[in-house]
Amino acid sequence: MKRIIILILLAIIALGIGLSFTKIPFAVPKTKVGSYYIDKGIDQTGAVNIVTSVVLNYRAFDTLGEVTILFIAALGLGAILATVKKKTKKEIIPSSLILSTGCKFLFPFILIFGVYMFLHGHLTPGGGFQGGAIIASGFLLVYLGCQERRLNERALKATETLAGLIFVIIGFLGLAVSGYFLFNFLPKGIPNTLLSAGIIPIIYIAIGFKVGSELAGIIDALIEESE
Amino acid sequence: MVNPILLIAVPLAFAFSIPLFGFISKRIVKFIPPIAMLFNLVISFTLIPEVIKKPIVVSLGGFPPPFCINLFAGPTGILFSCLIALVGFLVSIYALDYIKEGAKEKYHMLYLLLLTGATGVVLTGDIFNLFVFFEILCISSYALVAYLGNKAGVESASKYLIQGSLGSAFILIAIALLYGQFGTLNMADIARNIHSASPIHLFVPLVLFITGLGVEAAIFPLNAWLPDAHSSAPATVSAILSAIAIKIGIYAIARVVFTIFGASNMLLFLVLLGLLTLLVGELSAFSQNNVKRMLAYSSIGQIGLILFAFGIGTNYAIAGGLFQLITHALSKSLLFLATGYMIYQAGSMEISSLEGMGKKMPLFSLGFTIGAFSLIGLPPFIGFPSKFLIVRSALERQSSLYTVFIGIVLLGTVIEAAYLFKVIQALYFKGSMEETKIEVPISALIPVVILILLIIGIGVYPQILTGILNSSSLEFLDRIKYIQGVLG
Amino acid sequence: MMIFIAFLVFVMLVAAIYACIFTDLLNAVIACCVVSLIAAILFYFLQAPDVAMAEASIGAALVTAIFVIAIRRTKREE
Amino acid sequence: MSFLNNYIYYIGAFGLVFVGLYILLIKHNLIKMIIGLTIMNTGVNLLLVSLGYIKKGTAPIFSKPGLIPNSMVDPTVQALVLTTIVIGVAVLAMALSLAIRLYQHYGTLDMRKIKEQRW
Repeated sequence: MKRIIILILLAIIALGIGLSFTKIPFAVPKTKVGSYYIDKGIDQTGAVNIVTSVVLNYRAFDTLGEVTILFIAALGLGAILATVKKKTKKEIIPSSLILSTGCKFLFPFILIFGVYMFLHGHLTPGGGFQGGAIIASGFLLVYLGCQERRLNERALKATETLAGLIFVIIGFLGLAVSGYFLFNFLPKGIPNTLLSAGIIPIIYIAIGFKVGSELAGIIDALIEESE
Repeated sequence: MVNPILLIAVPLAFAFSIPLFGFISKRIVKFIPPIAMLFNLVISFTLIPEVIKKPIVVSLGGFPPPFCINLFAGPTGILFSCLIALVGFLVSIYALDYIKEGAKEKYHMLYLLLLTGATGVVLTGDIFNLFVFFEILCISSYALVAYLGNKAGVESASKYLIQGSLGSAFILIAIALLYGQFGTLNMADIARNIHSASPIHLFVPLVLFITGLGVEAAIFPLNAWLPDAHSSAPATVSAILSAIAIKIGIYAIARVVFTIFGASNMLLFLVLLGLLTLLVGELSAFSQNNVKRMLAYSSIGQIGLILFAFGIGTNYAIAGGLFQLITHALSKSLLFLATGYMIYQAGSMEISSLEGMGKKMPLFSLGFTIGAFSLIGLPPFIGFPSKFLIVRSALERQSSLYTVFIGIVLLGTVIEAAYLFKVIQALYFKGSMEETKIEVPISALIPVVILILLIIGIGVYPQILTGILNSSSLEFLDRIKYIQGVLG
Repeated sequence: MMIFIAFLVFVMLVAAIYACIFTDLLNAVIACCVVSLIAAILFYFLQAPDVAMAEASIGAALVTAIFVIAIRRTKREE
Repeated sequence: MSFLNNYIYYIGAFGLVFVGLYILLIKHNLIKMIIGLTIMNTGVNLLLVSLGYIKKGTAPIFSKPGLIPNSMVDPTVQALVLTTIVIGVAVLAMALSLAIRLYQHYGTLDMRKIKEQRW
């Protein structure tokens, strides 16, 4: 009975949303903001990847908020799980030599790939978030493969704090230089080279470290008690 | 001119740097939120005269407004940010000695980030940015409700989280629909073009917005999370959630309905929703024996009253709604703060266990009494002019329908008086009359005294708020001016 | 091409429905991971490589890992 | 065929949203509800990205010369979706930590059995 009521409810919502979607045809250009970004993006920001220039220049304030949300999630997760009392410490069964060596061997390569990802965020697809996630998955691999390895919590905390502060401080520098928060005050350089696009690579590096350390911290907090 | 971005960026920088301060000394961490909020309070107060003359529009990143995120610091935004900073400052002073257990450092960070998110919502001029800051507010409130990791907190936080994230998904679909139709995310730009679309295509996004934002504002069918969450959290968290978090939901609904959609034909719907919320909240509060749950349900009732005032839709009524919002923020935070140490002392939240507190904790009992009187709307407290303004503006509509509505509002007030007097009676006239005063830290007394003085002061001299309230309600009603202010 | 995309969408919806049907939570999480992966492929076809990468690395990999850890610490059956 | 051409992505996106919503409304297990939330979020993301698509469009990256700006898809929605994906994973991590604590307290994740607090 409940199932039928819910299905009817869903059908009504579907009808409503579908009705309003008749106004929005697929695959037709319908935006003025987007075309402005594409036309002016390279001149105004110096980044070839327009998505990056939108994320970190036109709508950088959103990104600041987003980074804050991830920060809050890591904090809240730590607070919620922190009060769990450590029970008897179970014996860790060491994984086989091949597995742990393989993980240790792969880890630096994953790290380098992640760093490449956020260094080249303004040139190729990818960026701080993707790179940070890749770094975090490298840490996950080490956790699964070599179970005795643990992250240094203090270092993790310092990394995410400093990275967050760098983002805000760059914003304040923009405010001081030109009167606009998060203004791209550095020279734009030649498009399509590594050292271009002003503040974008710097912020993406900060975001990469922050996202990587936060996601790794989340996994660390979740995995801690499970052994 | 002070840049309004400082109201968001400086607390954010403080919040990010709290772990660094923690490395230096664990004891200074708790002083960061009061400092940040004091900074916000000072900046907001200096901005008030400027924004009444002309709203300040700040674009971020140095591009012209529709193409970048802009802040719109109008009278409403600054009024709200003043309120947030004031209540946040007082509650954080109370928290200095009150927060003893759990992850203290994380509590202070989450607390500061919640207030930052709230300030961001009221100042931003971009619909997606509003969503992002709304998420900051919501996620930090989920974390704060559960941060002790106790049974009740975790349970209510998980219910709150499921309902809240469902609401955010609805908001996101609504934003997608608006972006698909208008190709822009700037609120002023959407507002300018909104009448080029047919009503049928606008109805669905509006309903999705009201549903999604209504979860956080605890409008009637969506308020299941509120009594659990507000009653199981520590007193400071309950105070801030009741005083600030649900008000931000109301603000966002008003902003969407009035400024973006200009939906004057939806207002009767808001009125009915408000009255329903009022009745449900007050009636449920009446049947409570747990004092914090009673105050939480009373918050639902007050939200209904504010929504009713906004729904009337005249200049006076919106000013009355905003005034009632200030009343509720001050009175409810006073009530929660006053009960905080009483519950701590009594060891239980039942009303019967608070008997005789009038002698043991005279100042907190006085605070509870004044907060209750003000919430009911007795002169000379702040609740009287605000409720009077709402009732007068409803009478000015001169329709028999609204006379019935006023009857319902007054009925709600009577119920409210009944259950609040029940607690006051327990405080003063029941229980043993032994004269053993219980020592409370001075940091808890200061905010209670300041709130009492504010409630009486504004109640005696309400004209102090007239200017800002009038221009705030005009900001909601005068869409053209808003659009011109942003886009030129 | 269109047929292929329609097939992908079909598989994605079936996986989503299976995520609802499975009573073993681990299976449901794997179905959820399949949804995310196919969504990442669809993002690629929609010319959004940035989003595809984020969805694949965050939505498919990390989310699944977090889910599996959480299920390991709670109960596997629904 | 043209129907498929025009609406296939919308169908996929809405299908995900409604399956997720259905799971959220009908299931009582907290982790199952969180799975529903994740599927719903994926659906909304797909919806947002498909809003910005242009027929025969290219990705908005000027990686090689000779790309025409007019045929590029909308970068704004892609930026928004990057944000919402990260928000989604944040909410998810928080929800799962709550689920773990809830299981430690009650020994079950069935939301019907977890109702200590009532009226």
